Amino acid sequence: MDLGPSETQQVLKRTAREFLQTVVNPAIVRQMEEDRIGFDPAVWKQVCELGWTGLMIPEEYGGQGGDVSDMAILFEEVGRSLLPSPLFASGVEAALTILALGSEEQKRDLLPKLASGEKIFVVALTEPTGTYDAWGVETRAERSGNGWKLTGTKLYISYAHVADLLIVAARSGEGDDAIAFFLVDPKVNGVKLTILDTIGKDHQYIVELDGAEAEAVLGPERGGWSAFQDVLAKAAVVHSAASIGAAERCLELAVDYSKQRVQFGRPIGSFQALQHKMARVVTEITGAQLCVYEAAYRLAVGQDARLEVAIAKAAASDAYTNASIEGCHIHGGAGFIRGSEMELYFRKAKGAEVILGHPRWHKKRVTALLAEMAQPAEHH
Amino acid sequence: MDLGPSETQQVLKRTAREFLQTVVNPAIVRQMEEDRIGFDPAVWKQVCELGWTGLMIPEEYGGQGGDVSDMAILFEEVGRSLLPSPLFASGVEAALTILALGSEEQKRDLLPKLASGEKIFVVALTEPTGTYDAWGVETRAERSGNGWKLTGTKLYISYAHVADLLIVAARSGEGDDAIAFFLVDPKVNGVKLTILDTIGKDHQYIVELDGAEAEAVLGPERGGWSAFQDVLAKAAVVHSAASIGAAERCLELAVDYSKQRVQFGRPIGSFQALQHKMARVVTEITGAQLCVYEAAYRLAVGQDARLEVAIAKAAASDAYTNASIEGCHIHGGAGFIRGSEMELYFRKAKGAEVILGHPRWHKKRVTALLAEMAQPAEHH
Amino acid sequence: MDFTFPEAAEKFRLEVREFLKRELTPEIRDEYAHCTDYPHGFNKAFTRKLGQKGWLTLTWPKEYGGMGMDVWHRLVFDEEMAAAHAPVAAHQVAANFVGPALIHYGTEEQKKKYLPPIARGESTWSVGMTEANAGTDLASIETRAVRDGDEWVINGNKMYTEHLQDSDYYWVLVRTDPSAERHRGISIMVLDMKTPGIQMLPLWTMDGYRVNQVYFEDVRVPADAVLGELNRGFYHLAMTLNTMRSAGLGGWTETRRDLEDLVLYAKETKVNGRPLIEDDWVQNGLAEFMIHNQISRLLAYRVASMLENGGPAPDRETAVRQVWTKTYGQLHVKFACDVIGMGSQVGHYSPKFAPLAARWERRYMGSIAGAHNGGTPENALNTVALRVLGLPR
Amino acid sequence: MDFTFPEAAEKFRLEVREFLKRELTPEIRDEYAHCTDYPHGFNKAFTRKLGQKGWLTLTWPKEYGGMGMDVWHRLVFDEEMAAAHAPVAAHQVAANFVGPALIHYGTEEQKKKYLPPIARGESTWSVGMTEANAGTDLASIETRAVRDGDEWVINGNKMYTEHLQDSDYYWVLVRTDPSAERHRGISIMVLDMKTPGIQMLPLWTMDGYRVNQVYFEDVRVPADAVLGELNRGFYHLAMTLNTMRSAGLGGWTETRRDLEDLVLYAKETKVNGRPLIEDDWVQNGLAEFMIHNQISRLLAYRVASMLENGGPAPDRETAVRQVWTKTYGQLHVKFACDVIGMGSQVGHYSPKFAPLAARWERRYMGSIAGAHNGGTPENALNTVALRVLGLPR
Repeated sequence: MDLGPSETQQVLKRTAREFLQTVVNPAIVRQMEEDRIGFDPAVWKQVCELGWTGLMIPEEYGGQGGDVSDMAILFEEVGRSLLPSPLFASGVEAALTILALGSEEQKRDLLPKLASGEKIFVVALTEPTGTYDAWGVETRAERSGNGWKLTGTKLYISYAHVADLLIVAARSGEGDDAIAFFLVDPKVNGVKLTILDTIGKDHQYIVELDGAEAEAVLGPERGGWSAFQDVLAKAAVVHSAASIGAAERCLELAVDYSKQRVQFGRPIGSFQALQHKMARVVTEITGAQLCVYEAAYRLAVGQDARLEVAIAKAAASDAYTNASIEGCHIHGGAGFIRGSEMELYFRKAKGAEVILGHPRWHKKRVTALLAEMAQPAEHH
Repeated sequence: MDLGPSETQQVLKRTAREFLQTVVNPAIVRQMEEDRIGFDPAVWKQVCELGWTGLMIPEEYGGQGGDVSDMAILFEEVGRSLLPSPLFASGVEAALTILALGSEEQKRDLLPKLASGEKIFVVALTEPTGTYDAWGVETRAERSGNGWKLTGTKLYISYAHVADLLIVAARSGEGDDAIAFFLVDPKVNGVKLTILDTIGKDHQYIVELDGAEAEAVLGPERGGWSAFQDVLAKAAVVHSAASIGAAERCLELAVDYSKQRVQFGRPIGSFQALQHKMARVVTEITGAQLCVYEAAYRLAVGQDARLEVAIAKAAASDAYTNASIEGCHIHGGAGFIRGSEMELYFRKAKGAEVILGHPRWHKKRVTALLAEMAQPAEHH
Repeated sequence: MDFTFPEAAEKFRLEVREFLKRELTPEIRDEYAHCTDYPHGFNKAFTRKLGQKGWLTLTWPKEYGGMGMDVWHRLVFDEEMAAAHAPVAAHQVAANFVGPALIHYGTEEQKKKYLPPIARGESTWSVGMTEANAGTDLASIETRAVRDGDEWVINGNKMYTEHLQDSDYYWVLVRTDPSAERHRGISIMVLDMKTPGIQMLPLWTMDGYRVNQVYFEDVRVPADAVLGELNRGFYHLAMTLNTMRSAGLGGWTETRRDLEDLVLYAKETKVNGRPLIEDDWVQNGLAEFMIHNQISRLLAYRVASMLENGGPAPDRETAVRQVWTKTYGQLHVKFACDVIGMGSQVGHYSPKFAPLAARWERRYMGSIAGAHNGGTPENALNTVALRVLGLPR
Repeated sequence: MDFTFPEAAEKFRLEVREFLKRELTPEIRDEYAHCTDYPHGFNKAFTRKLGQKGWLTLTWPKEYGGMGMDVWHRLVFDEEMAAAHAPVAAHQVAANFVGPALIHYGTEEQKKKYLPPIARGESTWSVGMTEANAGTDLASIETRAVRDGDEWVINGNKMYTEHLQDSDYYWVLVRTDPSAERHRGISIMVLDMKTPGIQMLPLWTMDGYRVNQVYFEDVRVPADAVLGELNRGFYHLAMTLNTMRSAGLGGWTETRRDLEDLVLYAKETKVNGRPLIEDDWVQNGLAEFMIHNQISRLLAYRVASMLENGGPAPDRETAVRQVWTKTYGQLHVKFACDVIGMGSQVGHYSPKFAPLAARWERRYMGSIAGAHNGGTPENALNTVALRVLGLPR
């Protein structure tokens, strides 16, 4: 039991940090917020060449054969750097979805393109209700000849505008079982993309489907939803790892600033009230990070991780939110002016909090699982 | 608009403080916790002579003709002193109940005895479910000849052991309307009193009724429950005022201790973390006190005060709980050793929190009232 | 014990409400909601209308353009303005901070010159206190004014000044005696914004309003630019800060409106068929929001009642009110965002998908600045600890 | 990345569980739940049984009566003991604090004399650090030992010493060089409790356990009563405190049991016909309780893994674990009481009306002491701020 990254993972982490320091900084992040594409294609090419897109894809499909715990370690650094790119959308969400649902043929076809970065795939799941529960999938799929036509609105779809293929969750009837995942070329008739104005300016899109034709169903026509739960779990853990990395950066910024900034003749970091704020932040981050690692570990080795995943996402989101809020407070004026590094993290934290399940939603799951497990102890 | 005690009320408050300082102190409170009767009959006699039992009773029934805001001001001092006595049970709860429900004849009979202190009356409402909602009244009243027989368990009944008469809420059928208030002599067959072990050691009793015969119904046989709501409201506000007084004392103890106690060469009150704790406590108390005053004022002048009462009880209980917890923390070892003044307040605060509706319960009411009132604004 | 407004004030409330209904056009309101440069709307024409009514300076003495009315009228006016989301940036600083301070320590000449235009809503002021290296530690400001014949020559900088780009006058704190101990040797000066040498660099806050970084390069002002006593500025300032801290007494109504809208939202929004408001945590959070708002209201009334009785603003209530504003405000913004969930990240350029017109997205971004405006949350807690509780330094 | 115990440790877990099932009689468990003098049960016979198995000192070197096993065995043992509510007061201080410290700085003679009886579960120790005027500021202790020929003569006092009334030895911090600067000149001594001149005055904590006020009046001890180096006691102490702070690694299991029982209670208790657990705030609070407990568990494992790898207990994790324990513990006790509601005030003498056997009533009363045992919550936060984050003093 070591509870931390293996030696190989430590190398991955170190390499990632070094690379990211050369290609991204707060000014670039801010520039990309206003950019139409939202990321630097040259950097994206390097990211793909480093094998990050294919990190979790088995070697037989052109990937690196790593697991979700490797990806989590990598995303601590990605989250820390705020790298703008479709890596999470394509390399995590889409890759996991294709792996979990695709037929052998689909995997052979799609995964190598995704891994090499030749293509970008994007999953379109959430809708205006913003939930990750099955009832939130209201987009309808109707048979049309041999194929399907989709109608509905998908919301919060990151980097949909650069997707070569959308993987759209839609239902052909009542019940969770009637949800399937459809491959849709975003350029066909009946697909309309509009950028969503978000606090994180992170290129989420509104995807309006008006009888858009699907190329195919990814995997089975029924039962996809239950297999997809594993995708949500793994994606949530990877995103939680990104939150940990970002939260660590917030803490660093706060600590550094508080050591330099002098007020009333003393560095503000010597005031006990601020010291305790930062002490609480490091406490929360340290705890949440271990939760994320445990969830990643259990998912990687195939153990039941429902409880651990819910705990990880809730703890990591809360830790990041608090780290960003306290970080801004400690920066005072320098924390709420556009252009400050701190302000970036504050805004991005909100997106990280709500994606893949709000902490509130995961906490409900924690208790539901506890209630399921709770049995009177034998010696009571 | 002055938002504070009137000049007369200030006199009442000052007199009360002076009197209480002479008759009660922490050692006496502690002694009375272990005492079978639980209060000093000689002090009780003085309390009655001061007119406190009859403060809210109209002069025509032998009282002082004051209102609930007078009683609230008085109870700030009573709460602060932790005076052990049946004043709240008899002078507030029973007095209000008889005033609200009793027939003219019953008032003429009972109120003068209560006001003079000749008799002690106690309301027995709550049961093991601990709720103040109508569904919590499960004690059954059954007709028996011309009278009624009561069966059920009443819990948390303060000073039931010294009551000359119990006023017992019981139901003769389904629905809130079927709840009535019965006058029961605690010495009749079928009434069993057992002391309840409570954290505040404040002489609450278990009252087991096994076909106990009622002397009469207080007021109407039907509809008493709805009239009783005003009793609950006023009693909650008076008890909240007591919490404010006690919370102020917790704060004083903490401030005094922190000025004297030296650690690392400085009084601990100079450490910012403790300063901020105390600053938060005074903030909460100041806010809650105004809420209590406003609720008392509205009840006194007969305005709708449902929202204000719920806010007052929630805010006052929370303020007292926090003041007692932080006070103990600031006292360190001196805060958790039996015999310390701080420890007394910590334990009593728990009883004050749960009586007459837990803050959680009152907060539910606040939102229910808000939801009832909320209307789309005209210029939205 | 009394919790009601005097009858005259309640009557005045109807008059104000009637006026706002008529004059606060949808255009002005829209400007308020979406304007990107000002947090509270800036409309000179509207301000002038209020000035014509005498409502900007209800409690001022009549000789300086005031109405000589009681504090309750002022409070009623503030409540109605805030509840209606009426623009105030064009007059707020002048009428509520600078004016009262000038009445206190200005020369008769200065009062005659500056006060009546403020009362008429015709002059806009900004206040410059903090600097890059000063923060809330105002005794450490570095901007200097050096006497040169009949004039003062100012060099230095100021940070985070609101709407200076539209102001006529700039009230600034400058060091006039660098040899004195840090609290002494500071003076207050007024700068006509037409004076050469004042440079502005705009900055924007996270939630999109403009604050200015200001640089003074050999800015020459006449000798009578000094307000109050020379080198006693820091002590005059205490008075100004006190006025600031007991101002905004009507602001709770804006929050109440936010809360009421949130209650409606929670009633109307369903999660898997069930209204949000049936969730216990939503109920609990809304109640705590309401309780805190109620306390803000009562603390405001309490401060007003003390002021009306001729006393200074009471230390305890004034200080405690700062703590409420600065520490609990953030909690409720976070709570509202939690209630809204995924949609709380959506801004007002996507109106279809932005719940409650993206108000909480903007409030979330404004919550940091909100807590730091006029002092940090820690400053507020320190004040309570040291001044109200008398704890040792 | 690995989160599993070594196989041998898991096997050992079954052995411990089997043993506890057999030996932990209902009488002993009852004593644990209701005993009024000890927070964690005191049973010398039971402790001796554990000593016979060698389980008190699993990780000690064999030469001093230890088993020479890895940290995971120790952790497994602690987890099972805490989960079973087994009594530990008769050996805990000796085996977990005094022993490891002695191994570190004791003379060979002292080790030979004191360690084996501890390992056998035959000697009970108490620790005396704080004093009436010292609190957590241990460098300011006033108890003095003065050399007199071959002996030391001790005068002074100690506060809040647990189970001293049943101890064989008393480990105390005394000042041996009053002329030295406050951190220097302090030594550690061991007092045989049979030595004349030691007076005890019992105090009881709110939740009913006994702590002693101790007075020394010309207590004479031999020269070899000094443990470690003379006048270096404060530096040795740091080591002892570190051991203390990385001890109790299995304690999270007791809290997990509390939580599980609370979940059951919330499932089974109905409010107006509806199970408590359907309330959203109950769900949320239980989840946060679980999350914090999970983190306690993981931090314990992390500290253990660093210790196993031969390093000292890691600063960050150890310090952070203190913050968790001291600041969040109280929150969950309050939450549990809120869930229980009116019944949370009922004590165990009214068993019929005391939910969950009045556990939370007692925990509520113990929550203050719990947070202050071995340092205040503020101390824990200071340590993180200064030592982990390197913030300036």
